Amino acid sequence: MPETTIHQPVEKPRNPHIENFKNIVKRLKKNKAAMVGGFLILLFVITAFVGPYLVPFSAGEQVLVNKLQGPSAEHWFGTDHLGRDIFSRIIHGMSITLYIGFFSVVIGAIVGVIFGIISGYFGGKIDTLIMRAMDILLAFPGILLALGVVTILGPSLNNVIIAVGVFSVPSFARIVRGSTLSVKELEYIDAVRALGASDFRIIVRHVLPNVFSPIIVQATLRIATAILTAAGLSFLGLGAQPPKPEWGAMLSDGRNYIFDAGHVALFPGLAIVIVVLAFNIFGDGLRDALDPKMKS
Amino acid sequence: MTTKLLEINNLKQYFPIKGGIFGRTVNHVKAVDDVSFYVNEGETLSIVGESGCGKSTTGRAVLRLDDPTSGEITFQGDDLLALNKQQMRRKRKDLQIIFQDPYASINPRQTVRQILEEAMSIQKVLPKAERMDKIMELLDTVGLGSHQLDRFPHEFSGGQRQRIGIARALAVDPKFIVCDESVSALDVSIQAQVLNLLKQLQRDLNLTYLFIAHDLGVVRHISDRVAVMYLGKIVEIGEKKEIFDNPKHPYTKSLLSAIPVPDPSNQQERIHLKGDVPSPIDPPTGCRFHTRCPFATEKCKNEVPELRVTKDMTGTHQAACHHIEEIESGAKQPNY
Amino acid sequence: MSQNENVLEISDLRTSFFIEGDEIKAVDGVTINVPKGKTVGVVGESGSGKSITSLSIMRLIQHPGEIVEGSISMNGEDLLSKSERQMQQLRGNQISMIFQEPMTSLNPVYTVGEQISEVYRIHQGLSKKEALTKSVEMLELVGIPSPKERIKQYPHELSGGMRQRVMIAIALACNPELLIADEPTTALDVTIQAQILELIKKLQSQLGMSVFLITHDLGVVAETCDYVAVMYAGKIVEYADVHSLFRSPKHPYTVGLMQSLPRHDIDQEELNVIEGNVPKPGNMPDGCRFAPRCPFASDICEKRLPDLDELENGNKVRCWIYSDEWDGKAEVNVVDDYKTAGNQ
Amino acid sequence: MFVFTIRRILQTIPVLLGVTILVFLMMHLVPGDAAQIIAGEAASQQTIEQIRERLGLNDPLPMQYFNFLLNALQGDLGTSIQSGQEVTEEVFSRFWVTLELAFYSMILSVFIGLIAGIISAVRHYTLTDALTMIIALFGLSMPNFWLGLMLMQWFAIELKIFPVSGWGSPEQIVLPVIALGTAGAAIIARMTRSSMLEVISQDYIRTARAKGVKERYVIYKHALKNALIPVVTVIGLEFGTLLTGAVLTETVFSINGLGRYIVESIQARDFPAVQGSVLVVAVIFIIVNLLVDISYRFLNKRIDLN
Repeated sequence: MPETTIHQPVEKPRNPHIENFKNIVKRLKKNKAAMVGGFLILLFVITAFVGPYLVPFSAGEQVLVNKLQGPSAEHWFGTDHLGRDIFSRIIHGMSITLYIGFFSVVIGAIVGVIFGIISGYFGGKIDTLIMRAMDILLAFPGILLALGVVTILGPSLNNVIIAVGVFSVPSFARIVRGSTLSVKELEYIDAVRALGASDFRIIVRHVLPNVFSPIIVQATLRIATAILTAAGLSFLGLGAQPPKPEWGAMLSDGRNYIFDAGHVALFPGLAIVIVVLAFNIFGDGLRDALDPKMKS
Repeated sequence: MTTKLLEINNLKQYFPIKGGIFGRTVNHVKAVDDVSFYVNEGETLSIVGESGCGKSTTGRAVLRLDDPTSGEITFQGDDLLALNKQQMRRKRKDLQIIFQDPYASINPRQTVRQILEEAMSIQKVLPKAERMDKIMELLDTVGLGSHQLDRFPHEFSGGQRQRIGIARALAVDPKFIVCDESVSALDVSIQAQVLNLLKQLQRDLNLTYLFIAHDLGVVRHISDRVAVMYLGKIVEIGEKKEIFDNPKHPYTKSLLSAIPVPDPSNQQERIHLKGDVPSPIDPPTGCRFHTRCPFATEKCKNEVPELRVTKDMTGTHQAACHHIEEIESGAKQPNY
Repeated sequence: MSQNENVLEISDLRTSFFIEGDEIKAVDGVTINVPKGKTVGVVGESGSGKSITSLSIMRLIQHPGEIVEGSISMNGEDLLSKSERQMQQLRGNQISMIFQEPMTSLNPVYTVGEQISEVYRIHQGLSKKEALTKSVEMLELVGIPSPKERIKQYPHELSGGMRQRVMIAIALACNPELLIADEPTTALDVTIQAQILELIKKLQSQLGMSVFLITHDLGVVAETCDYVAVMYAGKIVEYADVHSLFRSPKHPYTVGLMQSLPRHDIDQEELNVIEGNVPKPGNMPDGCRFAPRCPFASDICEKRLPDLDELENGNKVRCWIYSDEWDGKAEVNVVDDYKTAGNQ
Repeated sequence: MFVFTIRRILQTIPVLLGVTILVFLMMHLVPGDAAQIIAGEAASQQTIEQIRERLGLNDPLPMQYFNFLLNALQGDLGTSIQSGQEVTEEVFSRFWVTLELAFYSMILSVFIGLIAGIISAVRHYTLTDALTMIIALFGLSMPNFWLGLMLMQWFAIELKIFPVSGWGSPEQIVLPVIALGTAGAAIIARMTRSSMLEVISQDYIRTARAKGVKERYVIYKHALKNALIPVVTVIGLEFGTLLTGAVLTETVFSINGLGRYIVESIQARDFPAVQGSVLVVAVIFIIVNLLVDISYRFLNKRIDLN
C-alpha cells in the first residue's frame, strides 16, 4: 500500500515584501531587454562614481595648443576648442546627466503621484480641479514649460532639475490617476472598505502598492525624456553653464566648430543617445515584465 | 422565536447620469427603486434576478459601500444610515461581504496571513498576541492548510481564493454576511464545495446571510426565503418552498421555466418572454414587467402593483401583480 | 449511431501550447464524431480543453498553440491537410462558429450590416447591395425586429442578446453544414439564454445543419444535445447519447458533476462534492487523470491511463471500473455509491 | 456628437484662462524689476518710473492681468523690448515658418511611423520586427538637435547635398524636417505596433477569421481601423512635441521661426516677447488637441455612449 496519509510539509514563513521583490526580479530576469538596459544603467552609475578617477584628464584641463584635434591614441574622442580632452569630459559629465535625470524625475514623480492618487481615489470636484490644473501644465508643449521655469529662476543646473521636474508632473499624475481608478474598481478595495479600513489605510496599503508598477515604469522612461530635455536646455544655453562638462552644453560648443571639427559635437551627442537608449530599453523591459497592459 | 436582524425600508439607489453640454445630471439609473424586506437572525434570504435588476446594488447599499439615495436600513435596532463615517467603520465588524470574483477580490500583493491579520487589526479583534491562533483556526475552518499561511493569492486556485475571501469576512466575527454572487464564478464541482462550506458555517457560527445570485439552483439549495427582483423592484418574496413550488408572479414563473433542467426526459413547458429587459434609466410605467409579460393589461401599464398576499399563499409569501387570481383560475390566458 | 453519416470526424486530436519550451497539452487525444443533423455537446469545467477542441476544428489556434497530431475530417476531407486559403473558403461557409462573449465578438467600428454582408461578399461574391438585402433577411430569420434599421447600427447600440443573434446571423448566413457553438449562452441571462437556445434549435431543423455545442451547463446539454462527450483535463472521459448519460452516467466524474449541481427543480439536502481541484496542465497524473479526486480510485487507476472503451450500447467510457482488469471493490454502482465512497 | 463637441470646446475655456494666468504670472515672478530691465542699466529713476506707469506695473496684479487678458483678446500682446515692434506682428511673421516645419515633420512622422508600425506588427516575432523596433528605439533616444547637427555635418558640410541653414527652398526643408520628424516617427511606429498587436488578440478578430476573411483583410480591414484610434491621440500630442522640437531645430539650422524667437527673447530677457510667443504656442497646442479629441470621438463612436 502506498503512503496514504497526506503529509503537509510545513513551509518556512516568508517575508511578503521580499517575496514580492523576488517575483519582480524573477520576471525581469526573463526579459532580455530589461537585463541589457539594467546592466548598462548599472555600468553608467558605476562610471559616474569611479570614472572621474580613472580618466587621464580632468574636466577643465586646457591645453590650448592641442585644440580641436581629432580622435587619437592620447585623446580617444579628440579635443575641443580649448584643447580639453572630450573623452574625459564626457566621463566627468556622466554624473551630471544621471543627477539631472534622477532628481528631476523624483520631484515630478512625488508631486505627480500625490496628485494622481488623490484625484483618482476621491474623484468629484477635487479630481476635476487637479486634472484641469494638469491640463494647463500640459498645454505647454514639453520644453516650453521648462523654458518658462528657467526664465523665472535663471539658468542653472538645479533650476533645470526643477523645470524638468515640473514638466513631468502631469504625466505621472495622469498615469497614477488612471491606475488608481482601475484599482479602485477592484473588489478587494471594497472588501477592505467593508472591513472598516480608513481612506488613508486603503490608499497607502492597497492602492499605492498596486499602482507601483506603472509608476516605476513611467519613472524609468521619464528619466530618458528628462535627460533629453535637460540637454536641450543646456544646448540653448539655458541649463548647465560652462565650463561644466554637461553634454548638452558641450554639444552647444561643438556646434560652433562643426565646419572644422565634427567630432566635438559627435561624441557628447552619442553619449546622450546611449544613456537615453539604456533607460528606454530598461523602461520597455520593465513595462513588459511588470505591467504588460500599459502601452507606450 | 425569530427576530429580525436587518430591516430595509423603502430603499432607493439612483445613480446620476451626467450629460449635456455642461455635464450636469440629466437623468438617473434607478438601480433600486423602493425596496423593502427584512432578514431574520440565522436565516438566509436570497435575492435573485437577471443582470441589471438591482440585486447587487441592494447588497452594496445595505453595507453602505455605496450610500443609498434614500430609505432606512435598520440593523439590530440601529439606523445604519444615521451613523457617521467613524461609527459606520466600527459597525462594519458586524456586517461583512463575500464577493464574486475570486481573482479581483483579494489583494494580489498580500499573503493569506497579511490579509487576515489586517482584517483583525482594523477592527481590533483580539489582542495582537492572540491573533495568530485565530488565523490558524480560521484557515482550518474554511478548509485551507496551515502550510498555506504565507502564500500569495496567485498560488491558489479559484475555489481556494474564495475560501480566503470567506476567512477574511469571518476574521472579524460578523453576525451578518452579504454573499454577492459568491459562487457564480466557480466551476460546478468547486461551487458545491463552497456552498457546503457556507451552509456549514451558518450552522456553526449562527450567521445570517443575504445571498445574492442569479442561479436559481444555487438559491434553492441555500435559502430559507427568496426575493425575486426585476428592474429595481421586488416582484415576489417568500419562503423558498413557496417561491419554487408555488410561484405567483408571471416573471418568477417565466424565470423558473427558462432554466434548462439537467434531465432530458423531464423537459418542462416554457413561458416565453418577449425581448430584453428595458433600461433602468427610463423604466416602464406601472408594473415594470408589463412590456414583457404575456398577461399584461391596460391596468398593468398604469398602476404600480404592490406586494400582496392572495389566498393560496402560505407563510410570508407576497407577490406584486394585479392579476394573480385571474391567472391562477385560468380566466386570463397568456397572450404571445 | 455507427450507421449514421458523420459530418465531422475527429480522431486522436492533440493540441498543445508551447510556453518557454514546455508542451502543455490542452487537448490530449480526443476522438469524437458529429453525425449529420444532430447536436453533439461537449461538457466540462474550465481547463478541460473543450474550447481548444472547437478552435482546432476551425484551425484557429493561434501562436503559441499548435495542433500536434490527430486528424479532423469533414465529409471525408481532411481539414488538417488543407491550405490556409482552402480553410478560409470553408470557414463561415461550410463550418461556422459562434462564441461566448457577444459583447466583444463583433467589430466595434463596423455596422451590423457590414459585418453580415461581408460573409456573403467573401463566400458568394455578391455585390454590396445584394449582400445587404440578404443580411436583412438573415436578421429577420434570427428574430431581430425592424431589421432594416438594425442593419445600420453599430454593435454597441445592441444588447447582449441581440448581439448574439447577430453572431448567429453571421454564422448561418451561408447555410453551413456544421455550426460550432462555444458556450453561446454563458454570458447571457437565463430568459435570454432560453430565447437563443430556442433559436438555434429552430434554425437547426430549418436548415438541417449539425451542431457542435461546447458548454459547462448540464441543463443546456440535457435540453439541446443528442449526444454528449464529457471532457476532463484534456481527455474525453465519457461519450453517450443524452438519455443514457443522464439516466445512468458511467464515469465517476460525470456522476460527481451531476451530483454536485444544485437543482432548481428538486430539493437536495446536501450537495455531493468532487474533492480537490482540477490538475494543473503541466502536472498531470500518470494514470487516470481523475484518479486523485475519484472516490473509487484503485491501484490501477493511479498507475495506468484507461482507454475510452466502447460499451454494449455503443456508448463509451474511460474508466477501469468497466474493464476486466478492475482491481478495486467488486460490484461498484457509481451513481449510488458515489457519496458513501467519498465519505470513506 | 454635437453636444460632445460643444462641451469639449467649453471645457477648453478654463484651460485657456489658466494658461494665460500662468504665462502672465511667469513673467511677473521673474526676479528683478521689469521696468529697470526695459529701461536699461543707465536709465534714470524718472524714466523707469515713466515706463512703469506706461506698462501699468503700478496697478495691482489682478488689474494688470485683466488688462493683459483684454489686450491679448484684442490681439495685442505688447511691445518687444528688443526691437520695439508689436509682439503680435513679430510672432505672426515667424509663426508660419514654424508651422510649416512642424507640418512637414508631422507628415514625415505619420507616414514613416504608420508604415513601420504596421509592418512590425504584421511580422511579429521576426527579424524585420526586431530591427524596426531597434531603429525606432534609437530614433526615440536621439536628441533632435544632435541629429540635426550630424545631418548638417554629413549632408551639408561634407557631401554638400543640402544647404547648411535657412528655410524656404525645397532643399532647405529636407534636413530640418528629418531632424524634427524622426522622434515622432519612432513614437508613432511603436504606438501603432503595440496597438495593432493588442487589437489582433481581440475576440472580433477571431470572429473575422471564423467568417473566412482572408488574413490580409483581417489585418487591414478589421484590425487597422480599430488600432488607429489610439494612434490618433498620440499624433495630436506629437504635434506639441514637434512645436517644442522646433525650438531646438530652428536654433540648429538658423531658421527664423517662432522657436528661435522664443529662445532669443529669453536670452535677451525680452519679457513681453516671451510672454506673447509662449502664449501663442500654448493656445495653438490646445486647439490642435481639441481638434484631435473631437476627431477621435468621431472615429470611435463607442465612447459616445458612456
